[in-house]
Amino acid sequence: MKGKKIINDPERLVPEIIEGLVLAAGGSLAPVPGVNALMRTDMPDEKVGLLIGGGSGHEPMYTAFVGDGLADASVCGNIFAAPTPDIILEATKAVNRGRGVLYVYGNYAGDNMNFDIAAELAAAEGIETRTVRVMDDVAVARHEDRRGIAGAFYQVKVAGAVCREAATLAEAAAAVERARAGLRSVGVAVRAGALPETGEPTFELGDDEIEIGMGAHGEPGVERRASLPSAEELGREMTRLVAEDLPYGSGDRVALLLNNLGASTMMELLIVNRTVRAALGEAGVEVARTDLGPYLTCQEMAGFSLTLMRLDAEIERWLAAPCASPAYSQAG
Amino acid sequence: MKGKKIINDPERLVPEIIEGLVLAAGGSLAPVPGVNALMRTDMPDEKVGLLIGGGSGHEPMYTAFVGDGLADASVCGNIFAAPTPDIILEATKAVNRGRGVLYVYGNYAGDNMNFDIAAELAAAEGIETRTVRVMDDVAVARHEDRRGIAGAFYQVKVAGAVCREAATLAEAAAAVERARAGLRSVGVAVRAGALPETGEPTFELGDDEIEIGMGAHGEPGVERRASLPSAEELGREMTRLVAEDLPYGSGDRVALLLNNLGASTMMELLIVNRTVRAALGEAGVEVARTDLGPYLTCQEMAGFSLTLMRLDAEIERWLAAPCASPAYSQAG
Amino acid sequence: MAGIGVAEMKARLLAGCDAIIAAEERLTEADRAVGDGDHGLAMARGFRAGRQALEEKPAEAVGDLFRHLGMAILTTSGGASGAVFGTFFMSAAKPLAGAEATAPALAEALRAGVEAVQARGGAAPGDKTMIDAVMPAIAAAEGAGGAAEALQAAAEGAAQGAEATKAMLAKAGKARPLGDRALGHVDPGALSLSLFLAALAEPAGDG
Amino acid sequence: MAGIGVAEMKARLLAGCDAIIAAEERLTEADRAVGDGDHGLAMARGFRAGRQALEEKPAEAVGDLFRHLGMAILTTSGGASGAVFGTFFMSAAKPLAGAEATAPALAEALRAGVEAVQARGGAAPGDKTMIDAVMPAIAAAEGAGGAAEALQAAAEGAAQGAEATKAMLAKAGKARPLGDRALGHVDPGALSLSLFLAALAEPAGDG
Ligand SMILES: Nc1ncnc2c1ncn2[C@@H]1O[C@H](COP(=O)(O)OP(=O)(O)O)[C@@H](O)[C@H]1O
Ligand SMILES: Nc1ncnc2c1ncn2[C@@H]1O[C@H](COP(=O)(O)OP(=O)(O)O)[C@@H](O)[C@H]1O
Ligand SMILES: [Mg+2]
Ligand SMILES: [Mg+2]
Ligand SMILES: [Mg+2]
Ligand SMILES: [Mg+2]
Repeated sequence: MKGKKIINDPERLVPEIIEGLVLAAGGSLAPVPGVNALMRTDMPDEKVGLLIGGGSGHEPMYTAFVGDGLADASVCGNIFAAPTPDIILEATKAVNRGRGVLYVYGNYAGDNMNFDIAAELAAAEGIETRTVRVMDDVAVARHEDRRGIAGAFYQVKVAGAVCREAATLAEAAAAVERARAGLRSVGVAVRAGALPETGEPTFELGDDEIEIGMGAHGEPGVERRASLPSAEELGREMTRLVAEDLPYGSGDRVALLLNNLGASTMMELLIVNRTVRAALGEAGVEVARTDLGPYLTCQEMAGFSLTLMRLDAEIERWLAAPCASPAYSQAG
Repeated sequence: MKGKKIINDPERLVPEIIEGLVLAAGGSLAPVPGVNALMRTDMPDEKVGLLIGGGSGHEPMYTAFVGDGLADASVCGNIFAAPTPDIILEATKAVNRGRGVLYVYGNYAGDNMNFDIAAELAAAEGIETRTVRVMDDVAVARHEDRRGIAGAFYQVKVAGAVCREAATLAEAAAAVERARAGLRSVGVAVRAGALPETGEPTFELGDDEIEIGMGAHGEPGVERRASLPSAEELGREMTRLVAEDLPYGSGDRVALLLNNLGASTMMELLIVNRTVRAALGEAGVEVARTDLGPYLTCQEMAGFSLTLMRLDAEIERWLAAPCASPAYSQAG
Repeated sequence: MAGIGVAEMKARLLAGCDAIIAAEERLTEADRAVGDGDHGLAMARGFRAGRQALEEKPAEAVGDLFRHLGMAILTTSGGASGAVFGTFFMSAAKPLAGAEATAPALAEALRAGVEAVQARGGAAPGDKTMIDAVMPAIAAAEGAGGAAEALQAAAEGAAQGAEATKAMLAKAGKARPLGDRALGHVDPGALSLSLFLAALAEPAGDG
Repeated sequence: MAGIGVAEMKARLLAGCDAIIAAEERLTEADRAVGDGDHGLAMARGFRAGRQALEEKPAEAVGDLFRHLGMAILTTSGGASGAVFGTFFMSAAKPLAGAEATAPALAEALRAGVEAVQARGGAAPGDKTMIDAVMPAIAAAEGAGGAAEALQAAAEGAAQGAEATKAMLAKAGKARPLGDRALGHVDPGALSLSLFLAALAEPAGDG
């Protein structure tokens, strides 16, 4: 089905997204001059910088998670395309306060290469950077190839809290890596979204088919099914895929994120949540907090993803730390 | 296009929504025993009660806006169908703390009649109730016929703050009425959502058509267009429809809500926000806060609605007051 | 000029429920044209519960049957139709206090029902609601001699009344803002009422 | 065994850009089969900017042209292809420091480009990327006498290399997790590279 989107010039999607977001943020965000990036206006003087970003079209991720207790800036590539090194470099310079800048972004070839080039350019200008990629998608077997999907929310949340209190960049990076070690997700696609520039669906899926494990750009997953199973069957299968991967087991305390990939309803996510909780409960996994809604979307793709993050007292404190951004705010 | 939803038994959608939400709320919400309703678990002893609700299928509205600083309970009708009087009565009894209960819900024939019957039954049991219906939809000409759409968020937010501090039910109702007087919205439909029980779209809309003013259940609006205009044209038109109605004008300070009706993208809403802000700016209307996201959906309908609420110092304080619920939380 | 007793009325009401349940899709279609497309769902839900209540609950007077039916609809249908049809049947129960329903009592019941609906929802005749099917049903029933004949006449009146809603602009319910786009479409609630009365008018088998 | 001068190389590179721009839809289609369906968009965006840079920026050496093209792609394409093709052309510039490009220098340039891409992205030959189109292009160019002949040979090698990616399992980029579902589909970046080299091999008109 062709896309039908309320937009203006398809060539100017990203600057218009940034403009609209800066306006909506009511003074707390500002564009980084000259490039498709934005940053907080209340950046403290002494702080490890946190820069996030990736291709656009997944809003609110990454661009709307900028603010106190979250990222200091985000860089916006074109739709589904990693940002270019010049943008990343400018944003890096904008948030560097002498303590270096931590990069958190999804593990995709394009993002990796562009951020790496920017990191080298930053190093040439004397700015230290460290990178902790989001790589939570268990649908990819080889660990170093794992894509970054909605688990990005927890990783960015932790990184935001960590960079607020860390004395050094190395300390911050190590803390985020530690939290990331317990982060796993899997998605399921029910219907394709469309590229806003062309109106074409990003992938082909039969009217009745679904694909478990499909990535946030429609990258293939682990299992295509000829028909839509019940919420219970699907919820159990997705919980199993995630839980067996780490594995999460009896006595584990976790944060649970049910992410709407775009056009699914909160109704469906709530119905799935019953089953996820039942399955986790049977496995002895305790859910300490639940987040449910659109965190990382794929245009109007229908489907959802399930994320678990293993908690310890420190990670739980980072997740619970106060933050404020257009996409997510939390009291102290 | 047929719906394709991740559900179980279509007859059990509502109890499963409630179950999933109670689990996601992590102890802050509990079902009202025996009926499709839920309430906060931390309800104070002395307080004017606030009960909200309506047909299900619009999640997060109303059911997920329950918690401290918002509603004390919500009642859940079947999909797009007003809740029955017995449910409303049980929930009324559950949140009555001797100071009576304020009802806030959308102005639809079904909701009005069912809540009115419940109010009479409550009165027979000695419980005082007052009603302030949401009636923000300017697409309906006659004022008393106006439907309640996403402006419900601001009205519930104000009512939550008001009922937290009001000494009497009458005082609370009067305050919410005063805020409601400055509340206006209009929606636009780009694609229909489907009824989860049947999979059938709730209305017919051509592949290229849109309908300005369409209601949250697909009730007809003010203008059907043969093709999708640009975000700028549409944003200007919708701003005009809302702004001219009250009217909002130079020197007014407002809250602005851009509500995703379901399957639209945050990208689109942000792009529209540019135009809305430009148009309001030209009219001399100052935007004090912006809320943007899925607040009142209509299953996977594509489109959005625009809401303005005129502020004064008191209303702004109510909107800014702290609150916590699965759908919306805000620090103090 | 025989009246209709409890057993026969129960059989007729069950047939009425079955007619609504069987018409679910047609009613939903009608609501898709002028409302939010859930009328069939709500009615089938309500009348299924009504069917069960009729079968399970004791009834001494004919009115008890109407009360059971109305209460079941009121607490299960939801939406406008739940309140409207629930109120309608519960209020129609009052003039039917005896063990037999006579023709005048049946006309009186229809009137009591529609008056309660008007008081509850504020709609007037001509607003394109089920009221517009009830009004001609009352008028037709009032002239009838026997109870069965009254039901027959009411069914005919309701059918004409429902048909006539096609020419009306909606002023109540979810079709209200449709304006002249509702023209040519039957009101779903009026259609329901007429289908129900048509089944009610059929002489009951050996139920 | 004539080399290719700055003016002629500029004309050939412009033709290469035009070929990519013209193939936008085909490239996007290819990426829809194995990736996220944006390759044509990204390439057209990058090579349009590259076209403009070639036309506007001064070039003394042939390598300057490659550097302008690469820098424009790197800062406008985005995605994997922006980094890959940007790095490729910028690194290919180094062996082309003179005012004329000879056959050995051109082969050397392709090699420098692909080595930088490998260092950057960690992909190896056989991973189903544009590298698999460059490798046979280098081998073919190395045997050539003149520069034009080298480009001709490179184009043929790249075309065969791109074709050969159909039989490969993806190991890098967004097609990586496809596993054997990528079989039978050409790698979009390899296709781009081969289309670009094919246009580069055409003798320039009087540009
Ligand atoms: N105020 C009213 N008085 C009488 N009948 C009404 C009124 N409002 C609605 N109705 C009836 O209810 C029907 C719609 O029922 P339904 O679709 O089940 O409820 P909803 O409108 O809540 O979706 C209308 O066709 C109309 O006959
Ligand atoms: N690590 C890599 N090394 C070389 N080429 C690569 C690498 N990763 C991706 N590519 C090339 O990039 C192409 C995809 O480009 P494109 O679709 O524009 O980017 P993205 O994958 O970010 O959407 C692939 O077909 C492949 O040829
Ligand atoms: Mg891409
Ligand atoms: Mg309804
Ligand atoms: Mg209806
Ligand atoms: Mg791609």
